[in-house]
Amino acid sequence: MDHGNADRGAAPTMSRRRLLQRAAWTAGAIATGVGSWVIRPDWASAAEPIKVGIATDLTGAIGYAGNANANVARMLVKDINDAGGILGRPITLLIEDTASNESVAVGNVRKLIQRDKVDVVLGGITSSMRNAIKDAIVARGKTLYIYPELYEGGECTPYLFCTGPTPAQQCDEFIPWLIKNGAKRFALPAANYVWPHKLNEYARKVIERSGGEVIFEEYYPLDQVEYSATVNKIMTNKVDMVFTTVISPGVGPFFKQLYEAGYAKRGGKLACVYYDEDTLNINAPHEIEGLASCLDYFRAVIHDDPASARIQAEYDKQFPGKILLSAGSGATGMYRGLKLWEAAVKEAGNLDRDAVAAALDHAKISEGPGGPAEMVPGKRHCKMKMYTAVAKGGNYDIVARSDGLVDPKTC
Amino acid sequence: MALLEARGIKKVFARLTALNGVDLTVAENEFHGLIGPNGSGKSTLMKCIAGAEMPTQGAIHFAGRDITAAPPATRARAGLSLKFQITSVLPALTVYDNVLLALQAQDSLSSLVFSRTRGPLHERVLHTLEQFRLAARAGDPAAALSHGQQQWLEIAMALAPEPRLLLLDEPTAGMSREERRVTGELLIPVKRRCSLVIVEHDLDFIRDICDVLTVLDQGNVIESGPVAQVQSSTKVQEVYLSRV
Amino acid sequence: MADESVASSAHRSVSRSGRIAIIPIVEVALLAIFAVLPLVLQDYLTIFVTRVLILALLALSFDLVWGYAGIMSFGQALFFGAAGYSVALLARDLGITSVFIVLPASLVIGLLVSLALGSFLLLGRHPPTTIFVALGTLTGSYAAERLARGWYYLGGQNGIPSIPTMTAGSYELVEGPVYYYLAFATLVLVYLLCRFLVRSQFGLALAGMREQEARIAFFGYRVERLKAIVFTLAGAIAGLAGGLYAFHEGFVGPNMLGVVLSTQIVLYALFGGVGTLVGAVIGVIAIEMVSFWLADSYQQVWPIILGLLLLLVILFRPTGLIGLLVSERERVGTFGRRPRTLPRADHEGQHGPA
Amino acid sequence: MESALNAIFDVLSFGAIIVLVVLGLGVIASMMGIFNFAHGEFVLLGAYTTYLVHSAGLPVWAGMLAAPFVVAAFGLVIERLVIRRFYAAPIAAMVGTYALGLVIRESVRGLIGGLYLFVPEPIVGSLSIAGVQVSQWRLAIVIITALVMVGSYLLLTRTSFGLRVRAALENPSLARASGISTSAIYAITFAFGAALAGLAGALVVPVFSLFADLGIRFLIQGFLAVMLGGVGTFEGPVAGGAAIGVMSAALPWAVAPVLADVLVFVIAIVFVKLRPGGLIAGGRV
Repeated sequence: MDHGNADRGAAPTMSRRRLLQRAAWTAGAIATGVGSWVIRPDWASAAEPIKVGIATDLTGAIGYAGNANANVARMLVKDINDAGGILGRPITLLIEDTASNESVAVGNVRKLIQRDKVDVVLGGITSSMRNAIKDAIVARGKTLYIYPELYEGGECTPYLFCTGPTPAQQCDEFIPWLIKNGAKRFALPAANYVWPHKLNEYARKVIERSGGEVIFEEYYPLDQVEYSATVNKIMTNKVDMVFTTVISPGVGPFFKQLYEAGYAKRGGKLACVYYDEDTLNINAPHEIEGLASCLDYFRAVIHDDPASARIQAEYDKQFPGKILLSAGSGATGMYRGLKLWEAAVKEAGNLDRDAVAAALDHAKISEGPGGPAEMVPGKRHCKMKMYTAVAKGGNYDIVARSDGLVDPKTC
Repeated sequence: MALLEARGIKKVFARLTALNGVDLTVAENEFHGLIGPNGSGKSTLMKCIAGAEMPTQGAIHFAGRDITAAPPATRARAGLSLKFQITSVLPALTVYDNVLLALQAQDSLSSLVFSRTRGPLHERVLHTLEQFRLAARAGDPAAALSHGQQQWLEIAMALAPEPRLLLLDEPTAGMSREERRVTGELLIPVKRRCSLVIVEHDLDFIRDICDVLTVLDQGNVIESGPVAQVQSSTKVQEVYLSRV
Repeated sequence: MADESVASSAHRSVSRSGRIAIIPIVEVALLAIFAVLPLVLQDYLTIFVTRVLILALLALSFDLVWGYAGIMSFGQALFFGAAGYSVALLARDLGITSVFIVLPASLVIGLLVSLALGSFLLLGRHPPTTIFVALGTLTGSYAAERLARGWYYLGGQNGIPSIPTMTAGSYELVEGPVYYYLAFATLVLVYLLCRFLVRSQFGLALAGMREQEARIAFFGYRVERLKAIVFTLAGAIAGLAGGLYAFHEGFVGPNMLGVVLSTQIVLYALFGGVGTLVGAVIGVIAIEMVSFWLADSYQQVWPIILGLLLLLVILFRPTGLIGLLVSERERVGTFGRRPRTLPRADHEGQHGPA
Repeated sequence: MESALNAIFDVLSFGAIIVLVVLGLGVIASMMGIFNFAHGEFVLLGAYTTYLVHSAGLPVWAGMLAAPFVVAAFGLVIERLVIRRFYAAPIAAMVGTYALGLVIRESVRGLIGGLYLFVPEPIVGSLSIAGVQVSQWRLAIVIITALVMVGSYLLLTRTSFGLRVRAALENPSLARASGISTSAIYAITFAFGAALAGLAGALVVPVFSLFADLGIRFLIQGFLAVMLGGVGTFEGPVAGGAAIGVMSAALPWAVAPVLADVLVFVIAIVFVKLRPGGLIAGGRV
């Protein structure tokens, strides 16, 4: 989910390099502790190590998402190194903090490219972050870049591969399911940045095609915490499905005000395509009872996919604590990105950018969180299984699954 | 026509009437003393004339122009200069720079930026410093001067732009007897060049240098005229005996 | 080029020699170090230092308004960001990337925006209090940031990415040593301009305004006009820095306009020591360098250390780092060049002025 | 009709929240001349105290009672160590307290791991008055804010302690001459302002949930409210806070929310420019 540049307008953000940067003490999540950003393979080998760069928000408002990405990268690199590395060469993992601030991020990414000379960069969560660092990596840095987060689609830069869900994957089966389950009059309250604008544009087409009706579509500053006007518009217009992309810190107060206005009591339903395990604890369970979401992975998927169960177990063992393996944070996209890249390097046989990019263009992986994934040739986006889940008593139940791999339909 | 004409000046602060319709006339080259017990409105009147305060009622004309509501900068450029009651020299700047600051005030912006008048004014600064016996302290920061010397510096600064009317608010406050005497001497040559309105408690200091006196009491003028006439007026003695 | 104070020339009886001026030495030292730095540093470090130089330019603009004119402005980032956004739009929509258009354009935009905000805040019947100007500029910067976040044409939350490389004719000024020297030359040029200004008689007027604003109006200074002029000049410098920054980083975002950068610049300048020009530059260099090394390993703790450091400086060392080296007397400085030939005072009689 | 009533209540409740947050800031800024940039962080500390008490298993309202006292104690320590040195330098106070706010904000962000944490409200659910669905907790906030305002006003104007406080703040030298220990009064007044901030943080955390930038979120609005209302009196910031709160909540009804958001600040600063004394002039600016 493109959380938008999480530095709330009102809440000034500060870049790490800058004077006032924000820090998130991830409670015990990162086993390697604060200092060691470079994780070298524990076996010395004659072959020169392959260098993988991760640029993600370890600090700042969405530190919890960035750290999930970093954890997945650590877990996978350890597995790959334990299995003998790629092409007989060990992998060195270099993690840099993008600190929810583009100016800092650009500086740090340059470090990965020019100082560490990494072979690939994975990372960036918000779209504003991707926009800021993609030039430094792909154009000026001449390096491969994999963007793991769900986003608005349309990123068609060569050598830039996206492994997170697109609006098509999150709406094509999800909205018809909502309408089949009684949704008719839709409201689209949204945070005012590019992901909600593009997602709503796509969702509106699917809603109208499937027989639904959009009553109103409205955009708010990212840190607006007062939604009385919106709630009133929902109640007076008899809206029965609030399909929202408002993000924190606004989403908590919005759902609370909606609940207190009696929306749920009169049968109104909620849908939010970035809601996952991370966002469950923003509201009291009764305030978001029945909220539907559609992502490439939920914890509940471990009951019907053994591979997902194994991956989730391994993650929980290595990283107990508040930083979860969730789809909304891009952690599952990071898993797919790294594995697809590994397959591509094995097929290409070397680390040359063009060879790896050509192999990555049609790479496939048989297992991952939420099931297998395949790159769509020529589109630099990837097909994956999608799951529709509904919040019940503070947890998610899977209520529908895509029968095959859903096409990203972008670029 | 008089240099300064203040007519019907009224000044009310919330419930306190500081000035209750005061008239004041100052002729060219006239040394005009303003006396009266504490709280009689002397300083308020000075501030209204200088532009530090706006009168609630009444009009002030200076050299024929109505300056009742003019901002201080316009009044200064019209030739009116003020020395505050509390010394406000610039402590961190040198004595020399303090005087230069006053002298260059009305130069054009471009001449300031390119320091064109720095050279020509140097002469006048030295002359002013000598006139006020501060030449020896030119390079010292103003803060290093004695209290009396700071008062002289401030008078020098007020006189530097060669005003037509100088307003002096208790120039000898806090001065020693000797310093008062010297201040009196310093002011004598000023008479040739500009007129003076001076607020002062030291009556014999006033008597020495002023030609005309105006006595204020609780915001009203009770006597105004040549020094001799005012001195002999019974009303003035009555006020001074009962109030002071 | 040390200017000994006027007195020692005006009057021998009070000799002031023997006190070497420290600030010029610091200035020359910094000039020398930063002139050769790119030859020594790796590329990505050169790029990092280029950013520091651009921020130093922004800190200079704050030092002018607060250190010299007594205007507490929390809005310098507003002019920095406004110019950055404007040149980014010029590049995106009109394809203009020539340095000969971009830099003057960013200067002019910084000037216009600060003129508008300056005249609104500073001019008018009631002379504004320092607090009002501080809050006015803070609100201006805050409102601009929220407008940028909300305005879709400006890229909203994402800002404007992928700004093409700046060009000079057909030559591309790519980041690295080339862009470093462009930023370095601009900083030195602007620094010298400011130095000339604050040491002129205009500088004396500013010093007077800073110390006794109400008093100097009675000498005839139009204080509001002086403030507006300095505020606008500083706004132009901030704009210039914004233009340089936009093309160096390759993108602009709401962060460039916001309250955080504005306040950060204030803290940089106070840390280095306001009212001395070189103090602001030192403040930026010191904090950015320490932040670069420290943040790598203590990156969660770093902002807290920084907050404490700044609080201590503000509490116990209001004249900043430069205050440690330089006497108060030199900090205030001298004004206007000393007249070359001096009339020998009293005993040799007065002959023509210099 | 029903939606009009609803609108009025919502605008009133958000206005009350802003007044509650601004009250402490107003007391300190308008009566002591200190513009405390760390005020937002005092609100945050109040919210964090309530969260800690709640997550320790105690009932939430206990946390809400404890918050003002904890933050008042903290305010007292800060006043003695830092604020005391800023009384003569309002600008240094601004920048110094900003640095202080940074330290507090980053520490709390570190402790809560940068997450958005939920705190339940003591009175759950909503009731309908004249057909309007009204959140009980927001109604409680409106009532508590009114009580706190009246209480503070009476404390300051009707009690001898209040008299001494106003004397000390209005004319410190005179007060000292008549035997009032102004430094103690200053410390108590600052702590009282901090307590109000702590209470505000505790009451609003169930509405907005706990996150590190909760405090700074209201900083600019708080200062505008103080300037709008007029510095120097107690009623000034209350009026200013109410105006900002009502505008922030009402404007989205009329104008696109994004525009409304910027409009609030522009209207406020233009008003302060035209009427520097603020709504309730008379205090010293």
